[in-house]
Amino acid sequence: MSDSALRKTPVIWPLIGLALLVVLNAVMNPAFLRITLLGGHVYGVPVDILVQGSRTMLLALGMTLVIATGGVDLSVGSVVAISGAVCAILLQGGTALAVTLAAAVGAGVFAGAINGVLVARIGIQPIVATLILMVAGRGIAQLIVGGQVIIIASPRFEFLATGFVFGLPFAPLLVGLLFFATHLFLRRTAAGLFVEAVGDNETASRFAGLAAARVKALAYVFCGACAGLSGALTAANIRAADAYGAGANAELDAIFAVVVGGTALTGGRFSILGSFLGALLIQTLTTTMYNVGVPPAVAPMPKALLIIAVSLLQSERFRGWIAGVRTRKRRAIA
Amino acid sequence: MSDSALRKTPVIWPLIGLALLVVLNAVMNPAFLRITLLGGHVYGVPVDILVQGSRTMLLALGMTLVIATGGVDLSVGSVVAISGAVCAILLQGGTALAVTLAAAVGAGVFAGAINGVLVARIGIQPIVATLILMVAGRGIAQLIVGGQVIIIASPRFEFLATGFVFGLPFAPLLVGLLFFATHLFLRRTAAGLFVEAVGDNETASRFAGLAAARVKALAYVFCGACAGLSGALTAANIRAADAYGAGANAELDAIFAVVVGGTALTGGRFSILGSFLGALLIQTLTTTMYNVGVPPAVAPMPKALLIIAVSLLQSERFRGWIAGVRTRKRRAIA
Amino acid sequence: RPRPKKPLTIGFAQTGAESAWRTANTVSMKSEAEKRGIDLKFSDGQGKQENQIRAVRSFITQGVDAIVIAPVVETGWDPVLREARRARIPVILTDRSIQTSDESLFSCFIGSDFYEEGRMAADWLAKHTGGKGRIVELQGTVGSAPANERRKAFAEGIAKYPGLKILDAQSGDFRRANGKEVMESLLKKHGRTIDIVYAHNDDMALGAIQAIEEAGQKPGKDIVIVSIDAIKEAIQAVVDGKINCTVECNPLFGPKVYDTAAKLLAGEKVPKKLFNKDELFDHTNAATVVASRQY
Amino acid sequence: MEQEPLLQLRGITKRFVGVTALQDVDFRVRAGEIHALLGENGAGKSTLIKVLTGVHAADAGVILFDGRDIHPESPKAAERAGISTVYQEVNLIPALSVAENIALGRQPGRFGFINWRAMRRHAREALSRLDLTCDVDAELGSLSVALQQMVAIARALDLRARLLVLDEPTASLDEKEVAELFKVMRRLRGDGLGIVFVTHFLEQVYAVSDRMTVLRNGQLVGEYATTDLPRLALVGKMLGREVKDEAGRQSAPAPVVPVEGAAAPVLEARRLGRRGAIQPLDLTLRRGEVTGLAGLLGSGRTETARLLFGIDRADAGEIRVRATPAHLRSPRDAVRLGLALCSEDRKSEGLLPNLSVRENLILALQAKRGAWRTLARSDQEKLCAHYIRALQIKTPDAETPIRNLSGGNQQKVLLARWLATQPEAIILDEPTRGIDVGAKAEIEQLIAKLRAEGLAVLLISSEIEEMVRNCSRVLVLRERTLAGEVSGDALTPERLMHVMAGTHE
Ligand SMILES: Nc1ncnc2c1ncn2[C@@H]1O[C@H](COP(=O)(O)OP(=O)(O)OP(=O)(O)O)[C@@H](O)[C@H]1O
Ligand SMILES: Nc1ncnc2c1ncn2[C@@H]1O[C@H](COP(=O)(O)OP(=O)(O)OP(=O)(O)O)[C@@H](O)[C@H]1O
Ligand SMILES: [Mg+2]
Ligand SMILES: [Mg+2]
Repeated sequence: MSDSALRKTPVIWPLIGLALLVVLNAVMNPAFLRITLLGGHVYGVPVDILVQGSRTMLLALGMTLVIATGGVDLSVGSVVAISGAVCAILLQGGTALAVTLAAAVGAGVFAGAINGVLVARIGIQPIVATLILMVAGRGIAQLIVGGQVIIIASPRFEFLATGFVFGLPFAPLLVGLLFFATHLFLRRTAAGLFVEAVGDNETASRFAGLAAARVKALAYVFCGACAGLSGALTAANIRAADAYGAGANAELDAIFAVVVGGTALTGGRFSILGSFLGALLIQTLTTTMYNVGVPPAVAPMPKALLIIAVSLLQSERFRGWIAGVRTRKRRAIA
Repeated sequence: MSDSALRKTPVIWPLIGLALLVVLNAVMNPAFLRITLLGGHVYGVPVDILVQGSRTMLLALGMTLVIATGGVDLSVGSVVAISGAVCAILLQGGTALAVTLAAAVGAGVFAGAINGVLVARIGIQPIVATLILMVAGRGIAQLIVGGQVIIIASPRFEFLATGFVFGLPFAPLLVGLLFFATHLFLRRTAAGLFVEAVGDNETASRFAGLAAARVKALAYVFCGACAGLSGALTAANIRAADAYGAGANAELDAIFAVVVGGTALTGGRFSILGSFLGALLIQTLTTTMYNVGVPPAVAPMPKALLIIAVSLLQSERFRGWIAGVRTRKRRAIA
Repeated sequence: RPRPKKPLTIGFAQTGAESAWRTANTVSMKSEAEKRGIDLKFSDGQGKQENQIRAVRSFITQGVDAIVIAPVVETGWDPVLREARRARIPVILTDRSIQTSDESLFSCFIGSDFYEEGRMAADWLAKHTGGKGRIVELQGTVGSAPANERRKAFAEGIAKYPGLKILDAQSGDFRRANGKEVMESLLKKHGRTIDIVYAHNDDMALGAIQAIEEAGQKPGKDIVIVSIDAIKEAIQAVVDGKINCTVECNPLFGPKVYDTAAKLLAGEKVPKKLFNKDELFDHTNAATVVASRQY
Repeated sequence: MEQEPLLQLRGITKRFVGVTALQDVDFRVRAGEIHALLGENGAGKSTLIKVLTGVHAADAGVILFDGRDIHPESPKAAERAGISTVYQEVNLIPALSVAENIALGRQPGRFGFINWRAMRRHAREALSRLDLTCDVDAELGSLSVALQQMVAIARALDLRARLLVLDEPTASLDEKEVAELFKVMRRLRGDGLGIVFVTHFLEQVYAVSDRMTVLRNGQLVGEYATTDLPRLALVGKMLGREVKDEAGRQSAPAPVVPVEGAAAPVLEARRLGRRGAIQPLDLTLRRGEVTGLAGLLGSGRTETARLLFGIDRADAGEIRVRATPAHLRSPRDAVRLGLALCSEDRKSEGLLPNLSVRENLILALQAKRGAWRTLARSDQEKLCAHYIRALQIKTPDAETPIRNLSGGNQQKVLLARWLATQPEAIILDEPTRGIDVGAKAEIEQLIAKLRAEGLAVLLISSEIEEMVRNCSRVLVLRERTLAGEVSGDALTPERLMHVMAGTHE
């Protein structure tokens, strides 16, 4: 990432939000931060947050690129369901783990390719184009599993979501690695620039010699791949493919994470690190609500409030306005 | 509406879709088009479509303006629930019908004002700003009714949704009238122009002396008002306020209707008539699935396919591509 | 017994296909119809009442012998039910009842008694824990009828036992993943003080079991687990000793519905409210049913 | 005859992050005068205008209009006060029709009723005042940049304003349109309007203005009567140094002489055409030659450029690059073959507004190399430093978002974008649009240098003098058809005008 202050700014707000939440939790329940060793691996609320959050992080990773190109992918939740269904059916049939995982990611890539073609080649508006798979995808997943919740009995598969290496949880490690690799790829090569360019002004990028349509399509494919892997993690986590419930509303969380992380829905500049923090923030909030004991009926409120707060802080106009009020006050006093 | 051909084009595709569906239905079930008189009022499938569709049409009406300004309002479904809850509580308390309706619309206006301020004044991205009320609004509705489904026992209120005047169904008449009035207002005054200008290029509109923020905010307020009235209709239709289920997924249908009606999600040019037809098309499709007996597992597919088909036909690139293929073929033959 | 000359035609307006329970319910209705030679007109409402109303209207026009509805929502049925009455077609409601000012609009309701299920769970607990223990409750989707009833019944059921205390309650949305996630947090929050988990459905309970195991505790032993639905997987868990008790919420409505329809058409009187029989499975009886369980 | 000024700005200061765009600037305009506002790119002209019309709030200073302290909070407020503005970039609504754009914001009342027919008539009248006939129902975005500019001017003239502000209205206009505009400006001056006029064309300044104010680096240099300040002195004031010739050049431009190996064609078009856009035409760009493409507004110059660069698909003829047939399906293909096109529509086809100067500058080169062969960051910075120096791009640093640069400096970055790809043939569509005199001379010198190094250049410019100065050969388009070629001694402004207008026979 560039060292310019501009790029770093968006990361500040989710970081502050995260810090506030951690303090709140630690005050409400001092055990919150306690990490112990249990059966040779780390154990504690922060570990849970990372493990549970890893699936949303993965979705946010793909979504970041799609949003950076000026689009949005509403179908990720359905792709999670499809990919989970594929995993379950294949594992049930005794397919090797590697093949299964490849198939899961492959299903995501396929879905992403459909979205990419619809958006980038045919020019359908992203919300509409991806809504189609969002709506139809869950039906497809249900067809794959025949309307059943299919139980997965493969410890090695389960390891993906709940395993530990060197005492550390595997899923967050994997996801963290993917974030890092993506970040390196995007910023060390020109790919990140291309994505931002296409998102900022597609026509101008095309005129400058970029294959803008290809860049956009690839963003959807990447997003699909992430969703596919996230689907495998989801299935591994509950040891079952739940075509009806898996990934429900996941697209909202992913979009929230990206937006809270400072990437604008209008496209252009993006922040991979921001999306990571955004997803972490959202998961921490969810866990906080359990920890603090917010009654289930009002549970959606804090999330809404958090998102509005971060969005407000990120809005230049709002900051300017606040600054203006302060100056005016100071002036009035003087 | 101006007479320019450009404006009329988008209406063609939903019209064609509608015609195809009607033909399909009539072939599958000749009784489809039969309208009889029953107890002094019209009765038949087309009547049902209009009555059932009226609530989505109303949402699509408000949504059209919001989308035309380049935004989107995801909170309409929750506003429907809130407004229904308000109606039920007030009617239960013996409030007069007129006051109740005013309160329902007022609740919508209030919700719209919140969205409007967040989007237009503070500059939060529409998807995020309205998502907040979408998530929190249903909770509010549940607080209003205390988590219960409240039965409404007011025949006059019920009349809104299920009554007939001169043998014709009241709800579609009312909604039709509102569409017509809105259309007249927008096209006979400069309001429509303002909306399109702001949606197409906000900065330029501001530079051209428009109060761009106000135009945007008012679009959300209008959308909220429509959602409020739609909520009253919904409650009247089922004679109860169902905070949990009322208006669920209604925002999707409204957005679909607007997009299918030819208004781009990027803002700018809009078509009120198109949205009307879009909503009608979606309702007809739903009814068709019953009539034709589509198996449950593939039920979401036809809608998705329809939307993609209309979107494809509206995409210039796709039409150009088709035309290109045809020309090439012709050349190959020659 | 006297067989009707023409096979019966019955219209069934199903809610949708949102869960395994619903799928089992649909399958039961369909296969039982096939078995009995009934011509079943099936319609999937996709979670929308207007779709169901439309389906019912089309059943009326097609002149079916009886109509079965699994209503999506409780209200708003009066107009279409009046039309059915005008056409003299008996209507059976299943799964969920409706709210109406005129109870004569439908012939009878056959359902699962969510309240009874919650009460059975509470009773079992009271009996098997000696009326003592700290409970965490995994609630269903906020605002939904089963969640409301099962919460109320359970609370009322344990009220008589001051030793049974609800420590914490969170919604797991009826989903396995959420059940697991909530349980993980609650385990950390309450440490080893949790004695009992009461889950509004098996999916959440199964998720919670995973969380408990990952926390190094033994579900069914260290923590008593009670849940509702009795899907096959949960009964297996009872056999394995990981769930202590699961109260059935039987989706196999087919036989009862068609029996009732036949009675109605034969002019017999049937009670207004019928409950599909729900059993309770714990270590005493789970092993005997698990093999034959279809869903 | 000293009268109370219509507009008076006193002590205006405007700071942006890292830049002081205006520092304690005074500015006065009297009723009934045309006042030229002059200065180099980035001097602060547009910023001053935006402060005056309520787009930006000044950090300090007062704005007196008609003796009253107005404090315009928005363009709307300024317009209400009687100030009508054409901003530097085409700033209207592309999706609306011409008539709607002209009517926008000036309907009776706020939500008063519209008479669509009257609106169209009105638009036609407004356009005819500029001697312009165009379909008022056409979507504005479908018009060429120049036409859009004319519509914007027509709209501004249409308001019942007391002060008219025109920020580089003539940047993409032809002589004919400029003449029409001046006619109208003079008439309005006669009606007692005050007019602020920003331009980089000095002859226009002397042709039409009464007084002028010169800014340099955000500071006021002075206010002069046009007749008091000769051109050479004016240029000196703008640049802040003594200059020897009018364009601010330190030396004369390199003479146009063919270089060694000039014969080799780089880009050839044979019977290249596209239905509805351009009639089939032949065109050859050779190494070491600057070819001009001239024509009146809407004659199809830009369309030709788009065909040559693969933006639009040709439906007739072929393109050869270095004697090999090339199938250009997109600009990407063209870029990879060593072509470059600097578009006339800076805003929608050039800028990536939120990306930095550096990213904007290296984009085409990086696209040419592909995502994998990434330019090292240090090379990128070197490249930027080089072009910022070579083209005198005024920017705080290479990491500034390009939207914060002044119009002329943005144009220079885009030019640098294409030069950085080291193309073999470059199409420059109005490359000096909005560029100040000094920089224009630099760019002309650069073109000469590139030509000398063997580059093939196709220059499109509405400034005939510029064409004659730089080209050895000019192709003329008329009504989307190649109408002739002028070269050698015949290449004079007069001759060129005749061919363009079709009156040369
Ligand atoms: N929004 C902004 N943010 C930061 N800097 C800005 C902004 N707008 C203008 N500037 C800076 O202010 C200075 C003056 O710019 P301005 O646009 O007024 O120049 P100008 O005289 O109109 O130049 P040109 O002839 O190129 O149009 C420039 O250095 C520019 O980079
Ligand atoms: N995308 C488009 N859709 C419709 N008409 C267009 C489009 N682009 C250009 N035109 C029209 O085609 C004609 C030729 O335009 P072009 O831009 O090639 O002219 P030009 O010679 O470059 O003139 P200018 O000086 O205006 O740039 C103009 O009348 C223009 O309005
Ligand atoms: Mg300027
Ligand atoms: Mg041009």
